[in-house]
Amino acid sequence: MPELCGISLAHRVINASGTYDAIAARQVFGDAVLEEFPFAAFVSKTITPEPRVGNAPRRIWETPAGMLNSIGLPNKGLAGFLEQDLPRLAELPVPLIVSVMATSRPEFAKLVEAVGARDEVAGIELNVSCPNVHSGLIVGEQPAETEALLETLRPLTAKPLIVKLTPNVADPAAVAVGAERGGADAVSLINTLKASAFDPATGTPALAAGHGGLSGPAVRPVAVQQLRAVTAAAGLPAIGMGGIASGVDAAEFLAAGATLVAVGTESFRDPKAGSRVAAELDLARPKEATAHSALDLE
Amino acid sequence: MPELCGISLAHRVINASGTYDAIAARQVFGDAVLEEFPFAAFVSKTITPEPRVGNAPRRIWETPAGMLNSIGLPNKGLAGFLEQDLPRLAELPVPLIVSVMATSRPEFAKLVEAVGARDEVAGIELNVSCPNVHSGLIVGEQPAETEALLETLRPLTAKPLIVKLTPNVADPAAVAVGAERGGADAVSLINTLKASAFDPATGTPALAAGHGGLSGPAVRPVAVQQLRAVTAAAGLPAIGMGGIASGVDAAEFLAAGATLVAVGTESFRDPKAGSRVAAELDLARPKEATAHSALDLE
Amino acid sequence: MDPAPLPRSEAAGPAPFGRRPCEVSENRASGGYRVFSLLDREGPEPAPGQFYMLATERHWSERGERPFLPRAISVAETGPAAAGVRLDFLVEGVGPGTDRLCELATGDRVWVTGPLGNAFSEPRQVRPGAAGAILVGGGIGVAPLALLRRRFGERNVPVRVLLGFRDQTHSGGLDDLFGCCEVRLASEDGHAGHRGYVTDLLAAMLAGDDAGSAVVYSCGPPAMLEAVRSLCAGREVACQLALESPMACGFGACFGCAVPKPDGGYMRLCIDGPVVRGDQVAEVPHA
Amino acid sequence: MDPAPLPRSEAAGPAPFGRRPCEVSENRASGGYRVFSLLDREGPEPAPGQFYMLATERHWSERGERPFLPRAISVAETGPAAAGVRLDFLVEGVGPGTDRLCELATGDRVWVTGPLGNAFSEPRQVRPGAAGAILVGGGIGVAPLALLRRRFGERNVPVRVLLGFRDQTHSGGLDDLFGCCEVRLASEDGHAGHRGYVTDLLAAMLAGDDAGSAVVYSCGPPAMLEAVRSLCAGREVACQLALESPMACGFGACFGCAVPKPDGGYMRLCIDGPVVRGDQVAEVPHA
Ligand SMILES: Cc1cc2nc3c(=O)[nH]c(=O)nc-3n(C[C@H](O)[C@H](O)[C@H](O)COP(=O)(O)OP(=O)(O)OC[C@H]3O[C@@H](n4cnc5c(N)ncnc54)[C@H](O)[C@@H]3O)c2cc1C
Ligand SMILES: Cc1cc2nc3c(=O)[nH]c(=O)nc-3n(C[C@H](O)[C@H](O)[C@H](O)COP(=O)(O)OP(=O)(O)OC[C@H]3O[C@@H](n4cnc5c(N)ncnc54)[C@H](O)[C@@H]3O)c2cc1C
Ligand SMILES: Cc1cc2nc3c(=O)[nH]c(=O)nc-3n(C[C@H](O)[C@H](O)[C@H](O)COP(=O)(O)O)c2cc1C
Ligand SMILES: Cc1cc2nc3c(=O)[nH]c(=O)nc-3n(C[C@H](O)[C@H](O)[C@H](O)COP(=O)(O)O)c2cc1C
Ligand code: FES
Ligand code: FES
Repeated sequence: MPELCGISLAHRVINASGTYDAIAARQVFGDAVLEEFPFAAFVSKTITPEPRVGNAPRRIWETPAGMLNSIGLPNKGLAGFLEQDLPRLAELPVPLIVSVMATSRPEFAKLVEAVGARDEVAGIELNVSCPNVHSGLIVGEQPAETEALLETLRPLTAKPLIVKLTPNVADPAAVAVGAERGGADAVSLINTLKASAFDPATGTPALAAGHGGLSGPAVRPVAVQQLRAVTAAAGLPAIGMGGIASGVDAAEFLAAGATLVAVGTESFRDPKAGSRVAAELDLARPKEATAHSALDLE
Repeated sequence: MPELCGISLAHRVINASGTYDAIAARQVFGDAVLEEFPFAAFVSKTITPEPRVGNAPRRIWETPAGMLNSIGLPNKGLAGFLEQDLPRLAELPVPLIVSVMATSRPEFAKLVEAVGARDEVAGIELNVSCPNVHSGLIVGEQPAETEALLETLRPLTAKPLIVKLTPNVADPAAVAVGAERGGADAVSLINTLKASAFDPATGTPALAAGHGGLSGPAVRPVAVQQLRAVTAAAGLPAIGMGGIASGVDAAEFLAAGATLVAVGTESFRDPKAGSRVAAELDLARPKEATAHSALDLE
Repeated sequence: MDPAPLPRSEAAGPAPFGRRPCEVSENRASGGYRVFSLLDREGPEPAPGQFYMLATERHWSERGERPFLPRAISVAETGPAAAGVRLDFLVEGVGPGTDRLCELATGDRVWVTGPLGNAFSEPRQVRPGAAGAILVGGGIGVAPLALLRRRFGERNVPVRVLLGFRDQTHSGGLDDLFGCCEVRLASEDGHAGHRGYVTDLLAAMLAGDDAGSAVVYSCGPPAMLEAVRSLCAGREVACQLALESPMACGFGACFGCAVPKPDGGYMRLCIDGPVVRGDQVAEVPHA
Repeated sequence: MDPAPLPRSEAAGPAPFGRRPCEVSENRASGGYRVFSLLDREGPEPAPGQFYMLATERHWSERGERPFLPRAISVAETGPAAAGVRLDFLVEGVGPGTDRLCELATGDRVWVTGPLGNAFSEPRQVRPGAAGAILVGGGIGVAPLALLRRRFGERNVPVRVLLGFRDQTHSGGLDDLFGCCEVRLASEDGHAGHRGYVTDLLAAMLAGDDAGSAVVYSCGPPAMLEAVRSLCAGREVACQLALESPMACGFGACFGCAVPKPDGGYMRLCIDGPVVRGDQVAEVPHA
């Protein structure tokens, strides 16, 4: 049975933060969502200390084998999340990981303390990499800043801390090493690539925010490379994501060193993509085994 | 009539370095290549001081809406290029830009002096961004290093110096500003994104070199965003590239601030993609105009 | 506080979880649009106003680029079929996704998620003692009104239908979906009915007799919906509008379909809509 | 110094510059493979060994992902057609690109670039006084040998043909492309001819009579080609091998098709091949 930092999981496929609203899904698809929950753990959409309405539309734009988004982290804020969403998310049949982001160390600390105090929460993901919020926070771009943030947060909770890395740097492995030194339990990558498009009908930026983040199969080769570099440099378990749409894709991330994989954009095309990828991965197991032993010998 | 740093051009579409071998194309397609040359200027494959055989195969791998390459800059070296290739490239009906790369400032200087001395050459592109060569040279990642390199090279030639930026940094605009300060005449972007893939049949890296560079439509939104950032920060003309496959795509790059665009990977799918894109762009002209005036007003 | 969204139709119940392949049983031209039918073996009967996310099982990504995401399409008609439910869709080819749907052949399979979103409510649910319904459709927006009209007819709700089209190539659904009922037409080029906007017809109607106590149901291009909304607001006539916005998922997962609310925030149109009351939105979005 | 590559066939001349759409006139099963025909209105007649870069005009990118690049396919037969040249291709569906080509329907259009690459030469060009040709094909690699055999026949070059297949599903082209000539078969499962490898047949043949002064022409899977190469090298028999390597462009632009040369460097197989002399390569690449 796979596990991540002591959290045991039914399979290796979880969701990417911000790409699945389990509460909305239940409203639309009913309790089948609980009975056939597609993911081995559920990662919440990123929450911030205060509520946010998110960016003005237009927020999404289709691109070759992918999409841009500039959602801008709409969320109910810490208090609203704990009060309204957490009880409903606790009904999910899988461990819950809460994604948090803030623009200063004290604010981050507040989030980690409050979320970490709740029994319903199995782990915390630190989003230091959202390209759609002008946070002024460059912690995710700098190894030393990342290390310092983790040093602040580490004593505040016994729960696993997962650092979501930004792909928009020259050397993500150095940031992962910083996270490890600071006491992180795992890393997750990649967040979206900074990107934009122009609407051919108007010749102006397609997204109201001007730019956004690129996700989907288009970014998969970038994700695989960053994952290889990160797992080669840091000893932490890694959650690999970026364009995973099938079991074959997931096996590629496991071969590149991931402990778990996450499905994001593909869930938009297939609401049960998580279970499908897990089942396909199961079929691909023999190859996965080969891949792992090949890596071990390197 | 469009122009770049005083080089006047029949249209706005040139080739991306390393994606068109005009000499080989003539061997295959005959003199029709001269009569219907697809590009308004020709950029050579990158040359280095000494000959290189390039990386071991496998060198290419198809990905969603794109491809990976780890070609590794095979070339005849400076002497071989000047002797064997330059006379043939001089027969092309368009201005010639020679792409050069080296692993030290003196070697770069040698290339720029030798190439700059040749009348057949209209401009020089400095490739400080190839992801497939272990050059030890991080000049393209650091604004100050880029500036220093340009300060060395600027006095050596009166010809336009174009700096090919790497996209694998957090802030390409800062590097462009460094290039401008050092005396560059233009920048070109993007080079390929660092990326890799695993062969599902073996579970091992698909490219013999382990990783390579991602190009094609998949990277287009990343290229457009970097181009916007670079042209907003630096006053230099920019040659935009990365996944351009049609006139609509090219118009997007012009709207994002490019002076010229370059076609790379699409030429593999369509050997006359350059002319097609130029013709399609011509039809898209009215929109292009709108885009420009919209930008002017911002 | 948010105005409460319209409820998901009770008739529809939850959508089957996940996407399912459905076979195309027919695809025919209808004016400048296409009407195609899918055989849905699993799904519940949809309610008027609801939509599905559709993508062809094969060749969805023509030319190596787009479409990549599924497309939101309203159900235009439905009925029992040999082994399930027949779903009719009215589509206009305006880009790679709708073009691909327009060229579906019988036997092709389409990935279907839905029925999604909420539905129009009956006039008396909107306003006790409402005199009846006025349906105002423009262009491809006539689609969800076809099923709505039939349901109202079955429940003896008095219905008047006003439809507008730009010109002959931008029209469709008339014979197929509205063939059996009385419809007042407007067209910008005058090829059918009143030369001008369908909102001219609505304005005239609202000025008359008991129309002020009817409920207006509308779907169409943003400019038309905005005109309907302000006409109704000016005359204090209740209205329900079926809106569009860019949708990646259709089930509340992506937050891409944000539509500004009057109080500042945004609603997710896929779960809080696509049908909204006129006073629920700050403005009709430009898709 | 490089051993000089074989010249592009004089007959073929330069390929038309650019890609052109060609219509599919037929597509039929041939054993476990498919044979499809294109009508090329512009192209010159190709020479045996040459190939084309092919991509369907529509739906090349199935499932939003691959194929993205065109695929290299050898011409298997050719002949005059009503308005141009008929090109026949033998394909095995081994992935998204060849699968898509296998399912071509009559009337579909295919983007064609070519003819590309060099061609096999006649025995006497290879070796003065050569006794004739031995053609050794394996699996899908029989394709270019079909046209080669016919050309040799027309020029009265004595030809012996040895073909090998893994099993019935991995075989094809026999009736369609080699129907009219004498062929010795091998199959690994024994379903036709000698049970075993086609190289067993070659070894036996090279051991006999005048075969040592023939020239061997071969195309097939890497392991087979490597066996042919070493058999010929051991007996000092000249051989020409049609190789494969990953190709993005087919016209020397991408440098992706590198094949190691004995002296250390690489050749670009698309312009320096695909046909090479046995002594031109360090080893037969694994595509
Ligand atoms: C709830 C709902 C119900 C709907 N019902 C129907 C219906 O019944 N029938 C029907 O025909 N339509 C319906 N639509 C509209 C339909 O979903 C859109 O027309 C469709 O998504 C367009 O996709 P496309 O690929 O055909 O065109 P696109 O090219 O995606 O979009 C058309 C226009 O949008 C712009 N655009 C958007 N994204 C891009 C992009 N990434 N790149 C370039 N341009 C872009 C362009 O200006 C383009 O002209 C409905 C929409 C919603 C939300
Ligand atoms: C000169 C030449 C002539 C040829 N002639 C013929 C011919 O006449 N008939 C014929 O049938 N074939 C021919 N081929 C081979 C044909 O070009 C390949 O089989 C074809 O390119 C495979 O493409 P695909 O998409 O079908 O399969 P792919 O999936 O691209 O390739 C098949 C195998 O390659 C690996 N692979 C390669 N790239 C990838 C990738 N990006 N992702 C995953 N796996 C990958 C996998 O292991 C896979 O099983 C020729 C090749 C050359 C170079
Ligand atoms: C619409 C959308 C919203 C997202 N929101 C978040 C978020 O709130 N927090 C976060 O850490 N990542 C967010 N992401 C990034 C994803 O978690 C993931 O890192 C990225 O999309 C790459 O995976 P994919 O290609 O499988 O989608 C979002 C991505 C998308 C497409
Ligand atoms: C096969 C291949 C070889 C390349 N070789 C070079 C090179 O020699 N020098 C260089 O500066 N860029 C090289 N590039 C990068 C391209 O010039 C271009 O920056 C990149 O491919 C993005 O454009 P595209 O998406 O249109 O291909 C190469 C790209 C490819 C695909
Ligand atoms: S379409 Fe994804 S949340 Fe509404
Ligand atoms: S296939 Fe591109 S150089 Fe040979």
